[in-house]
Amino acid sequence: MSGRQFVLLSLNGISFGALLFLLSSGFTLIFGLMRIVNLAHGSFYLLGGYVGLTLMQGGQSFWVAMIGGALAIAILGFVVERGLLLRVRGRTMPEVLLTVGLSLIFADLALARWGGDPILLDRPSQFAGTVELSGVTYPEFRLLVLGLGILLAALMWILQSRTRIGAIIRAGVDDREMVSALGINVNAVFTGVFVFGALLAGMTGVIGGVFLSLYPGADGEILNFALVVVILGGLGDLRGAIVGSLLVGLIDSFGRSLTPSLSYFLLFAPMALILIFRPRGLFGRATVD
Amino acid sequence: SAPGGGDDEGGGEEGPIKVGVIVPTTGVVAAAGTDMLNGWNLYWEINGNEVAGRTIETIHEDNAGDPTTTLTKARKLVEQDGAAVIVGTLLANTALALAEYLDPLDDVIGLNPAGSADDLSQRGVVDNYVRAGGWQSSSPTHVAGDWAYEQGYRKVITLCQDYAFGHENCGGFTNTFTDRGGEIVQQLWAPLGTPDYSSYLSDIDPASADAAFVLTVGADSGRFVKQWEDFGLKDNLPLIGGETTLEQSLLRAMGDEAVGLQSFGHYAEGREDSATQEFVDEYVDAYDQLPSYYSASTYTAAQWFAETLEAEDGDMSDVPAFLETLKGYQLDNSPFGPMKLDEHGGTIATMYLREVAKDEEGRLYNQVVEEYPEVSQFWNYDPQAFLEQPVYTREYLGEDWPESCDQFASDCPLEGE
Amino acid sequence: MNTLRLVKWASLAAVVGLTVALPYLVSSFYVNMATQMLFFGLFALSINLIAGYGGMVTLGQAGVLGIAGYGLGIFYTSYAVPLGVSALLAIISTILVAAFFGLLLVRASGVYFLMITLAQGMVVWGVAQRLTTLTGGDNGLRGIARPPFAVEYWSYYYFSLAVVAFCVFLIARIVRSPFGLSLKGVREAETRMAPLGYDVKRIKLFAFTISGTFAGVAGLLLAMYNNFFSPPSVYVKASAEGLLMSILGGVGTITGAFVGSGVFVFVTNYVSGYMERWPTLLGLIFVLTILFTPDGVVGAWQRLVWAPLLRRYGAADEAELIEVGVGGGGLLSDRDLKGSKSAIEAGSAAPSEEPSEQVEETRAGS
Amino acid sequence: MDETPSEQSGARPVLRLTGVCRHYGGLRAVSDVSFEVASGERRAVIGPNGAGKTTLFKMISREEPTTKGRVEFLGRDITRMPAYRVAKLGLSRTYQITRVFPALSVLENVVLATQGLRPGRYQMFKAAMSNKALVEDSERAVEQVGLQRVTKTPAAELGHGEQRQLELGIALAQKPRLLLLDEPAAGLSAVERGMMRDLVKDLPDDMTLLLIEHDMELALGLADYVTCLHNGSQVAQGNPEEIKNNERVQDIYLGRGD
Amino acid sequence: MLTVSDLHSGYGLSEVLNGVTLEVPDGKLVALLGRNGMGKTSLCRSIMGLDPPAIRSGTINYNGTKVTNMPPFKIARLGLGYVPQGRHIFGSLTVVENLAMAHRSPAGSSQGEDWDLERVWEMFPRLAERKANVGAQLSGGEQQMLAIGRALMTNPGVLIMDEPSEGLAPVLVDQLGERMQDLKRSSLSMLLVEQNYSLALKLADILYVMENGRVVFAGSPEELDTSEDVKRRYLGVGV
Ligand SMILES: Nc1ncnc2c1ncn2[C@@H]1O[C@H](COP(=O)(O)OP(=O)(O)OP(=O)(O)O)[C@@H](O)[C@H]1O
Ligand SMILES: Nc1ncnc2c1ncn2[C@@H]1O[C@H](COP(=O)(O)OP(=O)(O)OP(=O)(O)O)[C@@H](O)[C@H]1O
Ligand SMILES: [Mg+2]
Ligand SMILES: [Mg+2]
Repeated sequence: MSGRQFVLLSLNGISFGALLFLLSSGFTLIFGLMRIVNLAHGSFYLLGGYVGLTLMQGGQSFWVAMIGGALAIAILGFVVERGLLLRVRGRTMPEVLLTVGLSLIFADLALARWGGDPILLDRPSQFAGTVELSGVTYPEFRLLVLGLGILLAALMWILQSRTRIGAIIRAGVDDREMVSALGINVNAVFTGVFVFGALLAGMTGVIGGVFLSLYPGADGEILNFALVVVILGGLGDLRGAIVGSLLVGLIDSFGRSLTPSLSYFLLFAPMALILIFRPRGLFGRATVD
Repeated sequence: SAPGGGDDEGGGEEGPIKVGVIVPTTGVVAAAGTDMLNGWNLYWEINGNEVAGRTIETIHEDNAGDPTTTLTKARKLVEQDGAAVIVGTLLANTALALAEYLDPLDDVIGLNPAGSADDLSQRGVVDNYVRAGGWQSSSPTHVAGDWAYEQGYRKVITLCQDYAFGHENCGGFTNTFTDRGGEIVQQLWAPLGTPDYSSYLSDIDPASADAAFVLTVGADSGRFVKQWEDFGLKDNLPLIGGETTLEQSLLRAMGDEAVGLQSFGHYAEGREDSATQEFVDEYVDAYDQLPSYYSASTYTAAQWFAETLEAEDGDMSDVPAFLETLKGYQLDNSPFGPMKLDEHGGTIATMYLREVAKDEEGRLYNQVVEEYPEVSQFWNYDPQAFLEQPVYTREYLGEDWPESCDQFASDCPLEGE
Repeated sequence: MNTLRLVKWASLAAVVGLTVALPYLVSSFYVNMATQMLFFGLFALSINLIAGYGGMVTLGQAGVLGIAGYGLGIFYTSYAVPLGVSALLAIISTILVAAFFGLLLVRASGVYFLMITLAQGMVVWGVAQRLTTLTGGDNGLRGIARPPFAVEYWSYYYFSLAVVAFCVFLIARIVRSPFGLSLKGVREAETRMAPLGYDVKRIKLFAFTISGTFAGVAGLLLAMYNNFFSPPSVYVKASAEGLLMSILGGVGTITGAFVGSGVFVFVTNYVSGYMERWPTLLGLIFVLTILFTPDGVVGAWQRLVWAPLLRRYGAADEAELIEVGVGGGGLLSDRDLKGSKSAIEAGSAAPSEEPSEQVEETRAGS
Repeated sequence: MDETPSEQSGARPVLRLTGVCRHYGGLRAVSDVSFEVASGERRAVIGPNGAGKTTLFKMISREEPTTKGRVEFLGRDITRMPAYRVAKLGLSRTYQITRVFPALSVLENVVLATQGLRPGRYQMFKAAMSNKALVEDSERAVEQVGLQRVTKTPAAELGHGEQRQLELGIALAQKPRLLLLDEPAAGLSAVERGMMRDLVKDLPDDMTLLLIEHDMELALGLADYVTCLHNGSQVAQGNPEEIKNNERVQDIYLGRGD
Repeated sequence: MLTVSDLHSGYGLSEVLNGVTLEVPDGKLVALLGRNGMGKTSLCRSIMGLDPPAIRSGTINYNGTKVTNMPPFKIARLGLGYVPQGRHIFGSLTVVENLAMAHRSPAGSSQGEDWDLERVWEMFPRLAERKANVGAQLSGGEQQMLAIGRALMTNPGVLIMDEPSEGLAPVLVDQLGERMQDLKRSSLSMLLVEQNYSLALKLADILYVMENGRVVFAGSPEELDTSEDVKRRYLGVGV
């Protein structure tokens, strides 16, 4: 492998990893802390992207589209959480299955509204060019995604270590009833977390629309990645999400290049292995479940 | 005695003819499926749905791009609705499933406008499943391989989608290109739904080859084309695209990164012939977008069927006879250009070298650079010898075949070397 | 009370009668739908067996089904082994693969179980896509035959009916057997089982293998029905649909699986012809079921129709049993998968002693 | 005073612990505990909270690995044996924190326990509840702990005290050689406590009993012999009288109040 | 002051509280006794607004606010602290997290000093040694201490304790008794459910005895200790 290729593959892996982190940080929050395997997270991503598309078609900039996509999905998340998930709160399987049902509906409605053509969103004009990095041509936008990933990681780190929220949510998973008997509005906290996760998914959808394009089926594909990230890293762990994202990004990038014929297994084989030898992922803690 | 309720007959001599159209309008390939449905409907809207005194009743069923659903829907159309004709489907695997279902039926006619699997007109012909407006995956790329050599390219990198359609496309290119003496210096395979092409692109060293042959489909195409430019390859390495990498339904979502790229296909919406342009204009009027080859294929299938029916005076009661007429029919003015079938049921049609351009309204379209009329599915090989080879797969791309000139029907390129 | 019994038996007889006479009553289209309902029901039931009774929810069962489907196709079409022998070999392969998958699963539970099965399903799908020479890749395998005595749609219906009925008979016995009870024990309190003398890993392994075997039978029926087998049949979506069917009808019940598959087949075969947005409808049905009748159509029927009837006719005891939901499984009912809700009610922090042990065990094992 | 009864009699002990340790990181939850329990003996294990009593039980029942030392049951080394095999040798236990099968009925809970030790437990073709002998045995155990009125009630719907009774019923149904009871009377009212005492008193003579209990009246009333743990180590043992008067035990455990 | 009047609640079809009336005056310790399954826990849960059991009728008042059918977190914020039967500590949180997340400043102008970690450590030194362990790793008694500490961290005005001495070593039960005396002195009201008769008798200002979802006795410790009949029939003590 040439040096140039190595640099390229690494950059690709890392920037793709950053995109995955943007998505899976919200996923890991919901999945890890609330124990909701939100299989509609991919739909949130795709719908966020489509909302961004509509905004951009209406002449708005990428940035407005990104914020709009995020907010729209936050609202959707609120409705889903309050209207549906709240009714089955605390029952793991109904929660998972409900989100499966929702993902079917969302996918079909998105198809009805936005059609099936794959659509690549325009890059923000400020980051439309390419840069030369040690002899390699590289798109600026990917570096932007990397930056956003780092920013979000820092933000979440502060959020997690400076507030009681994390502990409250984990306590809520252990024994929701008891949390409320301590005077904490556990439903509000859960809704907040869910909405925040949805917001991140919606935002990532718009970014992903530039990075990967939007099309029916993108929801499932990206969800697979998020699942693998969270499982590799360990549930509900921020470090896990960071390391998992990078790892998946790099495995994907180098794996496709080095062993293209195994690319179908690239994602799932390491995941199965990790689960067998470290059933709780790389950073998974011994939690009660 | 065999139990069962009655079918109501939808073919025969008189009364309405029921036609079942199976195309995906949900699922991952819904967009192209919708184009197909539009093309079909457009024909009847323009020409009226009465042919030789018989009304054509269309019943659409969605197969979501899934082979098993295709079977389910075919059963429903034939057994429940009494369809005498089945039109569809889009993806090769669904077309193969449909072929499997149609094979034992002797009173149902299948029209195959888009299922391009080579074997449907080569080693696995199903008599009553007729390519009408359809094509073979490897037909355009046979031309492409030959052309690439003509251009003076000697070393080519191929990057194709890793499934049957991709294998057949790549096989076509590889076979003819290597016959001429070209060399495939690198073969890359990307699975369907590759989110990020950068890994493959970083593998490509522009200095190591004269050109790259690329075949992608669906959403992968958009990502590929964008990244091709992003990683600085557009200006450094000539790209030879396959039909689906730069076809109209995908161009709708692409930008300047696609302009100027060349590809081979059996359809070009920019073809200046009136048959094509009339179709394009009508389609734009009706659906406010340029028609893709998917739209053209069902439009042509409708035309093909209608004209056959006309020729048979509206009589479908003798299915074998009807099939014979159908297969023998020659279209001189389809949106694809002239089109007919060979004795195996393979489409003989014009192939185009196309280049993406932008029209006054800012829409991207494929304009014709070069036409290759009457291209046979066997290229210029001897059909018998060709059929003795396996279908193109990842393992067999025809690189070392043929070995001698007796396996050519005409113009043996081996002699020159 | 007696009238009620009578009604019950009469309706049962009617259902059996209808099932047997079906091909004489309706057209081939509906008979074919019924055939699909049979093997999809068996598939849902196989998921029900581990998910509903064992509390282990799988999202990879279609992968197991696929081993049988592909096995049959490969042996029969590529190696020209006689159909019966091919079917047998296919089932044996399924059992082996299911057992192997099961070995990887014995230490997992809950969400982790779900994830590993998901991964397993994806691997099978990947292999099916990739090993083109064997599986035909994306194009799938064509030319799979039905048994010579069951080629017609109606004879194939009877054939499927016989096979599925036999499997249902077996499953009905299994869930009531000591093994079935142990399986419920694992669902309710996995770590309590070993100290009672049960080898939990063995139970899980058996359960997964047995359920896989039934999924395999469903796979054979599916492949022969279509004369065709291809990757979408083993994709995660197919697994999720199986789960959906078993939940739609009612987890932990046998009739439920068939009611669920019936609704599913009806929507995908019939409704989809009249309604463009049928996937939305399917999703809606699914969501509404989970929200409003967590015990599925069958459960709702029992609670809302049957129990009041019983009560009205003086069988209050039986009615209460239904209302309280004894033995109703309850994957989706008020209790959480691990029974933590009931643990709360019971005034116990039951699971709290477990994790450290599991971690320790894992370390010791690896 | 350091001699346990079994050592005196010379009979083969049912349970023998030799230098048993359990460490969690730096914490020595149990350290170097050795004793023998003779057949039919009723021994109480007492000690302050966090002394390591429950941990000791878990090592004996093999739910927790032993860091160091050796556990012998009926003359066999079970230190590395899987829990389910130990159970089959004749060891049952109850839990300090109730662990029953919530969605199963009381009877099913007990049947699960009864069939767990029988050869047909993985058998698949006969209905579990149609095995007369099994069900009758189970019903007897249910009666023994006084739950006959609620045999069909799901365990989740029992009150706390009833769940404690069920917990005991599950263990008794297995007719073990060695029964480990972890705070069986916790949460029981005086009446139920009395019933519990009678029940334990009436257990067959050859059933060996190891009991953790903080109710001293109950524990000392039932036990022939007492081991006291503190910070994981044995600090005293002797018959109930000796223990009651042991200053160290009073200091760390009993308190001066009573 | 906490008052419960004519409360009916039940699970599903069965009713387990058949008209309970009870009062916890300010600064008093009220003990609630009764055999297993008589509805003591159900009463506590009803007061805290926890469902099940569902309240069918009757009212619960705290300091003049009607709390019946309020969500539990609002009830708790009014100043009701709860030590549930069976501990219910958060298994995946460390001891410190268990306590810290529960901390709330006293509602209104409070009596006594604010509860914080230091005060809990002082009360249960054993917990201080296990600070960094997660709840699931604690012994039964340690969990019980944590449950009590956690309820105190909410700085309640009235503390509802459902069998807090369960699983505690005798010496700790004594200490707990002393601490409750202290708390009473700091004018915290308490509702104590107990099986330990002598402890209840020693601490309580007022005693209630429940039988089958009804209050069958209410009175002072002296009155109860002299009603042999009540003791024998409903408590089984002194038999
Ligand atoms: N998994 C674990 N990790 C770390 N420490 C643990 C673990 N399990 C138990 N401990 C600690 O080991 C000590 C002994 O616990 P154990 O449960 O044996 O006490 P015990 O004697 O039964 O006390 P109690 O009377 O309160 O039930 C406790 O301090 C406990 O915190
Ligand atoms: N979740 C439940 N579902 C149905 N019935 C229940 C439930 N919880 C308790 N019960 C019933 O309610 C009655 C009262 O139970 P409760 O727990 O309130 O009693 P208690 O007085 O607290 O008993 P203990 O001293 O054992 O804790 C019992 O008969 C019990 O069977
Ligand atoms: Mg203990
Ligand atoms: Mg209670």
